[in-house]
Amino acid sequence: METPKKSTSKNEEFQFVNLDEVTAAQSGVAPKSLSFHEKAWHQLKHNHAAMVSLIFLLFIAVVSVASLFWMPHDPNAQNVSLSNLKPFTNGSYPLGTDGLGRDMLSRLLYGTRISLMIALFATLVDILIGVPYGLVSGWCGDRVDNILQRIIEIVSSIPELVLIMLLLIILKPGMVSIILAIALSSWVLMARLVRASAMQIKSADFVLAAQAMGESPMQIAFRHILPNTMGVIITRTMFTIPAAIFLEALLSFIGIGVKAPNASLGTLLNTGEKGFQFYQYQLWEPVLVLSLMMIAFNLLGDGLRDAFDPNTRGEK
Amino acid sequence: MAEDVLTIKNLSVDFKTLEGTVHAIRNVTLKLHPGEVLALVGESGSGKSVTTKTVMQLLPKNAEVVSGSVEYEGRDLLKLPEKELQKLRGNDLAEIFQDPMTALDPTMRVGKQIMEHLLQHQDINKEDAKKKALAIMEKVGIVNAKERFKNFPYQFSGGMRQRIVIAMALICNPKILIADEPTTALDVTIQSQILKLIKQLKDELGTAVIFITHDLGVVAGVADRVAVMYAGRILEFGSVNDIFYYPQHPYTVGLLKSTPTMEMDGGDLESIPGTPPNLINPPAGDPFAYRNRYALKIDFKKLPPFFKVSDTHYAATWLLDKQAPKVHLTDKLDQRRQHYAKLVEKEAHQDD
Amino acid sequence: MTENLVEVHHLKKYFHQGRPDEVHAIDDVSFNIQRGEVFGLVGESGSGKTTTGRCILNLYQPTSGDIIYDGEDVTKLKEHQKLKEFHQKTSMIFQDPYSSLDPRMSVRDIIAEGLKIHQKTTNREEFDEKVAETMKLVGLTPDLMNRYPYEFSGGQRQRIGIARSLAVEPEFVVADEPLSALDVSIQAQIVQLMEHLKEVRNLTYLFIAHDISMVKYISDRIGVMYHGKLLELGTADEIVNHPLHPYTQSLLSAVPVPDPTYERVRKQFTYDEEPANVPLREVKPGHYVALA
Amino acid sequence: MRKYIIKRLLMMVLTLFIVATLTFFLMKMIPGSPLGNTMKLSKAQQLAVEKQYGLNKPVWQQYLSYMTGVLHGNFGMSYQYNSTTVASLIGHRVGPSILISFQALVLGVIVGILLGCVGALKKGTWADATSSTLAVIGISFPSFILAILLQYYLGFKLGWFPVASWDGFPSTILPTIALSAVPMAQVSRFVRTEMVEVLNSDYILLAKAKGLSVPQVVFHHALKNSIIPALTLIGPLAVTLITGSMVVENIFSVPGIGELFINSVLANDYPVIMGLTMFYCLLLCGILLLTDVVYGLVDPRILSKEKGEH
Amino acid sequence: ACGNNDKNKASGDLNVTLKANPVTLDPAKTIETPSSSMQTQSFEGLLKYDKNNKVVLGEAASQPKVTNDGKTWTFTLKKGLKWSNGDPVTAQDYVASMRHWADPKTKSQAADRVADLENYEQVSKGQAPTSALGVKALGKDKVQFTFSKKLPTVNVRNNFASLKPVNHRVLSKEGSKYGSTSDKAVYNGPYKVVNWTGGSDDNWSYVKNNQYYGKKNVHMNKVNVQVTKDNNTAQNLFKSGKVQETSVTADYVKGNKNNKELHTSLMATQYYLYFNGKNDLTKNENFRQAVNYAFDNNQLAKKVLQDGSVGATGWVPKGDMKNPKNGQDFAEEAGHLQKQNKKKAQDYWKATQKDLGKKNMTLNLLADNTDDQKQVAEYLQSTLQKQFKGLKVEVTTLPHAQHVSRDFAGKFELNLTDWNSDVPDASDFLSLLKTGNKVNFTNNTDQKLDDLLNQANDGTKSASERYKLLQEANKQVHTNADGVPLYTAAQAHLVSKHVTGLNYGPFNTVAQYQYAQWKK
Ligand SMILES: Nc1ncnc2c1ncn2[C@@H]1O[C@H](COP(=O)(O)OP(=O)(O)OP(=O)(O)O)[C@@H](O)[C@H]1O
Ligand SMILES: Nc1ncnc2c1ncn2[C@@H]1O[C@H](COP(=O)(O)OP(=O)(O)OP(=O)(O)O)[C@@H](O)[C@H]1O
Ligand SMILES: [Mg+2]
Ligand SMILES: [Mg+2]
Repeated sequence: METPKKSTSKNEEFQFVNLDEVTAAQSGVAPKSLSFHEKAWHQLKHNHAAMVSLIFLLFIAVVSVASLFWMPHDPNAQNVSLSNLKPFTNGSYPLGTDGLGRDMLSRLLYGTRISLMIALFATLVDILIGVPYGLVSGWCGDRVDNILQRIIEIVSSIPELVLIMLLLIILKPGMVSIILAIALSSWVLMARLVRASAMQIKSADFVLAAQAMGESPMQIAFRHILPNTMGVIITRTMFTIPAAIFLEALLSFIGIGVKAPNASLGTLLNTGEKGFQFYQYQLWEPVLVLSLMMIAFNLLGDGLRDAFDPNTRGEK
Repeated sequence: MAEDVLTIKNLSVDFKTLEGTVHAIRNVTLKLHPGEVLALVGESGSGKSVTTKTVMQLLPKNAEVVSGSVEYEGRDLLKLPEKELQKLRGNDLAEIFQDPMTALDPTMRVGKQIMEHLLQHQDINKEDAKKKALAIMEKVGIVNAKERFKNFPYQFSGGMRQRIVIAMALICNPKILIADEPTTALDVTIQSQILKLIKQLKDELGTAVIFITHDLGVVAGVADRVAVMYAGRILEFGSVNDIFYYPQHPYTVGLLKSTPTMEMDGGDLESIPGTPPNLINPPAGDPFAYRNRYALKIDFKKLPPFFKVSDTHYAATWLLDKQAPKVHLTDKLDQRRQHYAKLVEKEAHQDD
Repeated sequence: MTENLVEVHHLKKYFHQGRPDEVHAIDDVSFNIQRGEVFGLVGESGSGKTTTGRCILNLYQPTSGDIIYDGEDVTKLKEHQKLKEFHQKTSMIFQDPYSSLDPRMSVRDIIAEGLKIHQKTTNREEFDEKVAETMKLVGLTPDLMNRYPYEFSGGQRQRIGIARSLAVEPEFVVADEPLSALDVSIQAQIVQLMEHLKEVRNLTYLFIAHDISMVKYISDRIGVMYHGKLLELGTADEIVNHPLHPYTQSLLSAVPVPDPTYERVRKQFTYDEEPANVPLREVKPGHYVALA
Repeated sequence: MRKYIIKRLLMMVLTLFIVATLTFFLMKMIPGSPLGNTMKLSKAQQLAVEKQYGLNKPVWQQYLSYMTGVLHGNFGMSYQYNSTTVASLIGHRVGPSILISFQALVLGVIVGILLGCVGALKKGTWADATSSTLAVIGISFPSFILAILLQYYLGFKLGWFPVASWDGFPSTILPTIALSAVPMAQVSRFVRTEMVEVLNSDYILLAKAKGLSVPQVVFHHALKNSIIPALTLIGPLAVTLITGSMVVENIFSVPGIGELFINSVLANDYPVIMGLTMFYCLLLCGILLLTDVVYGLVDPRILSKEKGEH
Repeated sequence: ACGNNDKNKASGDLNVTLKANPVTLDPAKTIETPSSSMQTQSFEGLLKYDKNNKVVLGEAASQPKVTNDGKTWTFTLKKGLKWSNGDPVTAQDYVASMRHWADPKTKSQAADRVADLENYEQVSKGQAPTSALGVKALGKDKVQFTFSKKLPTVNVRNNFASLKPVNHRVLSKEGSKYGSTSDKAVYNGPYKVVNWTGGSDDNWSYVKNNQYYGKKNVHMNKVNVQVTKDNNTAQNLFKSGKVQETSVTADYVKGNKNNKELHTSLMATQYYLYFNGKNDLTKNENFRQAVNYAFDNNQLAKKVLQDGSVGATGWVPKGDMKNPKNGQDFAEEAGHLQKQNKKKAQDYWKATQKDLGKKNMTLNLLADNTDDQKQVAEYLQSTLQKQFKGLKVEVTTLPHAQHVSRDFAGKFELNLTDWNSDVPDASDFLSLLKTGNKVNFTNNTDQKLDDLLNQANDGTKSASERYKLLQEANKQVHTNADGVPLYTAAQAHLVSKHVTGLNYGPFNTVAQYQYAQWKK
């Protein structure tokens, strides 16, 4: 057992202290507190996969914006005598040309931009229609839920193709029809997912606590239920993006997607598929761009989800 | 005395958080004798649960054992491979978790959750497992056990859930039972049943128990020895009588004083002012110094060592140093002791 | 002084009504809580204490019965504004410190939530100040303000819950086992705080607990529940010193005592009968018991 | 519970009626004749045929006679495949579609769950990223591209599976894989998301404390608690698989309904579209009802929420 | 059956694919290729196509007797003809078939095939009994057809090659179900159809018909058909030796220029660009001329389509009609009427701009939404925009049915569309622009063209007179420039190098397996 060593100061050390004097200096330095966003960002920074994805997506975004101002060729300029050039065979067409002799690189750039815009829009629709719809349905429950769910059943039962055919006669090809088609169909799953999640969350005591504090149902929905469904929302968004891109491909295929001769990733995939056995690069190029983008979106999504989940923060 | 069943030596555990490293427990040394109940009491947030989770090797991912060892049957649990640990957990080492509300799988019938435990560790068929499970449910005081067997956790009140959790821990007759506030959610009658159950387990099977609680009444009833924790450290340990009748550390005294009793009248209750230190930057000296009315200067600078009070009783406070001024901390407690002594006598008379 | 703030008349709450797993959580319970008093509710776990508290605060729709708060029937409050006013005057401390805190909100937001709803203040500094103040009241250092519930121990969480319900300055608080996860020194602190607030703000409490020594210490009157029924009701002293119902007696005899020697000899009664189905009857002024 | 189901079934009839009505009128708004040879037929010939089909009557009369037919269980005759009833047309083709969709769903769900579990257990590591990537590759290009790649490489180049045919189990393998990509990806993502949360809960800790091994903890406890969002998806996914497998069916020569559907839409074959729509709607409502019931089985708390507590 | 080791298959069953599901075995109801492919194998008419797609005698024992006015045709049947169930083939079967065809209850959409028979009009409206139709059985083996007007001989002969009989007993027994499955019909052609259960069936076979009079010349005993809708799949099946005959699309042709197994053949299908006569811009004569001179059809066919199609030199496609005197091709004799001339195009464009007083204009181009049509449309769009500064072309692509409905409604400006002819007669193509023709979507009237065509088809002209008039009409079409002929479409098939005898003609575009043979 130890005994104090400095015998000189002994007596003084063993004197009572007036507590009021020391409490001011209590527990030394207060550790710094980080805000929610700082923490989330910190967490994200340590997720390598997510960071690589983020950088890649930023790169794609920058390139897309840059392509507004400069592209190697006019993506629609045809040069039928140089059609179906393989990649890396002609210096001025690094990624080759398509069946009408258009520059694949420029078309990819253009198509990526268009598809990203579509994806962005679809996400907006999901968030502006699907999320509130699901929230209301799951949170209000009972009769409201019943009615809203029946509406969803009806909406999702009417075949997408019939609706698209209708759009076809009402609308001209272009963004408007794509947007409408997406608005008509894409939010339904999001709504159901959010509803299910909301139903689960509302049984937690903190919802009751909020009620006890006199929060209105609306406030509870947006302050408590919504943030706790974030994981589901982020995850679903990762699917909305490719779904929208493919829906556009279908629309283009039927004739109301992007205006000919403009490209989107969807139309590039469509044409690529047709000649797949002979001009494989025409399929692989858009597939590669899309896959990389999707993978990046998903890894980033995972990272975000984890970063915004307070229960798991601090780990790693 | 026989060899200790569990020896925790110099255990320190940190949590990595974004704000810094939380030094949740520091240099904790504890021994668990066979067949004893060791009560762990102390400030909430003082690291009691962390200590037990370290023993079970169920720390969250951001935890890091900085130093120390946990020896069980000659093996260091901290170094055991996961497979071996799985064999020990639930069978040799059982834990009753602190929060009964969330400790049960909401989607599984409680009966099945209890049975699962048995089936995992014992070579037993389902029928027998069910019988055993029902028996233990009745034992922990669940009426209508047969019907309740099929219920889901959400259909139980907090107290009932807690009993289920306890049933699960007891069902395999563990060698060491860690009970983290097992009766917090229970009413006193059930609580006393549970305590009896634990005592019975200890007496019949020689199970050693680490019992965490805030209720000093419970401690008095169930414990053989007591360790007092504060801010990640053990401040004092000794037999129940040592702690209740001769507390040495001002914190222990404070705890005892703030325990209400039925005999008290309004205004009698004392409390310890202030808040415990932040464990990211724990103070260098006695962590309790800032709230200690009898704090010495040295308390702020130097960690007090354990001073021996008796063979069984040690306390880490500079007040026990020979040079320290003598203080008497326990006036009120003495009164209380005398009061109960009378009652004890009365009981004894009645028994005659 | 004898004005009733809360009157509970023949309250019943059945869960899963009409289904095979119907539960009679509360079965015909009546009592009053006077303004400015602390009404303790003790009883077996699962006896319906929490459910009673939640019914009073209009969090559960009772199966039948009336609950009159300050002259108004709570069960009939439908209008949002009225409800909001009601909830502003009342608040609840939840039994379960884990699931009653939104995991995605920082402690600051949790405590400030009520303030925001009732627009006690609008500016952020004031909020923070108020939050910090409340945190100190319950023994939490304000520098924990930006942390999230999962980063706290059970006792700390419970204190956050208490801080949340006190921050809104209610006039009636249902405290559902507010102390169960706290260590004694903090229990004492909190109880003193509650008493202090009662004095200063003329607060009324429904104090639910199973630790009778603490209930006795803080309460003016105590009700004893068992299997969804109120078995005995009286002043704290009466209940503790002259319990009439065998269940109450057994409850009292089971209270552990912080003295190892006495603990070893303490006698206990057990009670495991189904109580007779009789209404409360006044045996002494203010002391009611359900005994035939 | 039974009352609830009966109520839902009644609602289903109503939904079916509304969907049928809406679809009928929407389809009538699409221009173009259901006759396939309008270029070559003279006006008189065309009118004669239309009269025979009752297409010259006002739309509401067509609607009424169609609906009366449906009430009598008669879904009419196809225009494209004249002299074939809609019922037999669908009846013939629904089997293969259901078979491959079901297989795809089972495969997708199982693999998805496994990938999701790996992701959640190894959160933030490269194992997680790899499982994400694997799951996502499946949805990075439309199923038709996956299908032709599978066919080209596994069927044609390597000769492991039939290129395209419809006899026996081997011929269902490639379409099954192609179709399983979407459910696999979705299920794996949602399982991961949810499981990350579940793995942090106390009952998982307790399960570990019981001495359960990691797989036991995951499959007995964590999974059931993480599956709710995935369940929500599985219903609608199953339905879209059955009817939306058109392109994949085409590529692998599966005699299913997906392809029938698109042809009918393109050819304005109203009775077939109507028949398929109602079949689809029935399937969807049925599966949604089923998922709602399964919700209750998986998570008993949800069913108990229906009344009283709020 | 797995693996591709049967790549070198040179015996046994023949395996083939079909692009879509056939709909019926009832010829009267047949309007699409898959059904007619099935019927080509299993039925035979009075005349038929031989191996080289020439019209020759089928069930007719000898060439028909035609009356002087050309309206009445009398055929005598071969002796001993039998249906696959053993019933004799009689004149009554032909009569029954024609009546069934014209009967409004049949709801035939292929009624144009019998529309020239006497009294068809009344019969089809239900105003006269089917017995009033201009077809009669003169005894058991003689059948007489009476047309309402004189028709060019080639047209009639061609038509007879596709008019099939029905077994009148089976027809009356099955009623409207006749031909809905392979069991609900009997066959008089080289093959019987077996195991075809109707429109939803993807696999069936043709089995040699032992009652067929010419069974000795049928080499393949069995032909198995698999419906294969996807082009890539069809190619993979063929390349792995699973099938010996399949049709493929443009991409395959592009990618396999030197493949010996690839057979391309022109069809009697010509693609045009129509101008809408009701639109300010497209009714402008200068603009039409400008567009007429803008395209290099050869480049379009050889560089863009690359599928064996041939750039159109004039309104009437190559291989359609022959000069009755010397057998010369109509299109070749007409010369290169459709030629690119950028300079002229430029001048006309400037004139257009002046006419309309505008520099900038937009134009909508309507097309089918198939892959090749889209590609053509984009090529046209790009060409027009490149050549005509200030012109903006928008492309609208629609599914075929919707496209057609817009055609009829006149809702288009520029229209990319095609015409496919059943008869080797230039008049069929030239009449596209005749006033009052239902498919003259331009809505323009050209009196001179109408007169020339009326003269040619009034039934009094000799074959060579008529030929001359049609050549003149052809020139008139070009001076008027109401439409721009673009290309003659080709079809492509892959046929195993072990199989011979399969040829595809412009009017008979499906394979005739009765001529197929394994190469020895
Ligand atoms: N996952 C974690 N991350 C960061 N800090 C943690 C974590 N878990 C616990 N802590 C900290 O470790 C300290 C000890 O916690 P522990 O749960 O052991 O307290 P306790 O003594 O059991 O308290 P109580 O009686 O309230 O349960 C506390 O200060 C707590 O804030
Ligand atoms: N949401 C619910 N659904 C079904 N039964 C419930 C529900 N909530 C409570 N119960 C049941 O109602 C009865 C009373 O529960 P309550 O929570 O009010 O008890 P309590 O007195 O608060 O118990 P404790 O002291 O354990 O918290 C119990 O039997 C419980 O199982
Ligand atoms: Mg703890
Ligand atoms: Mg309770």
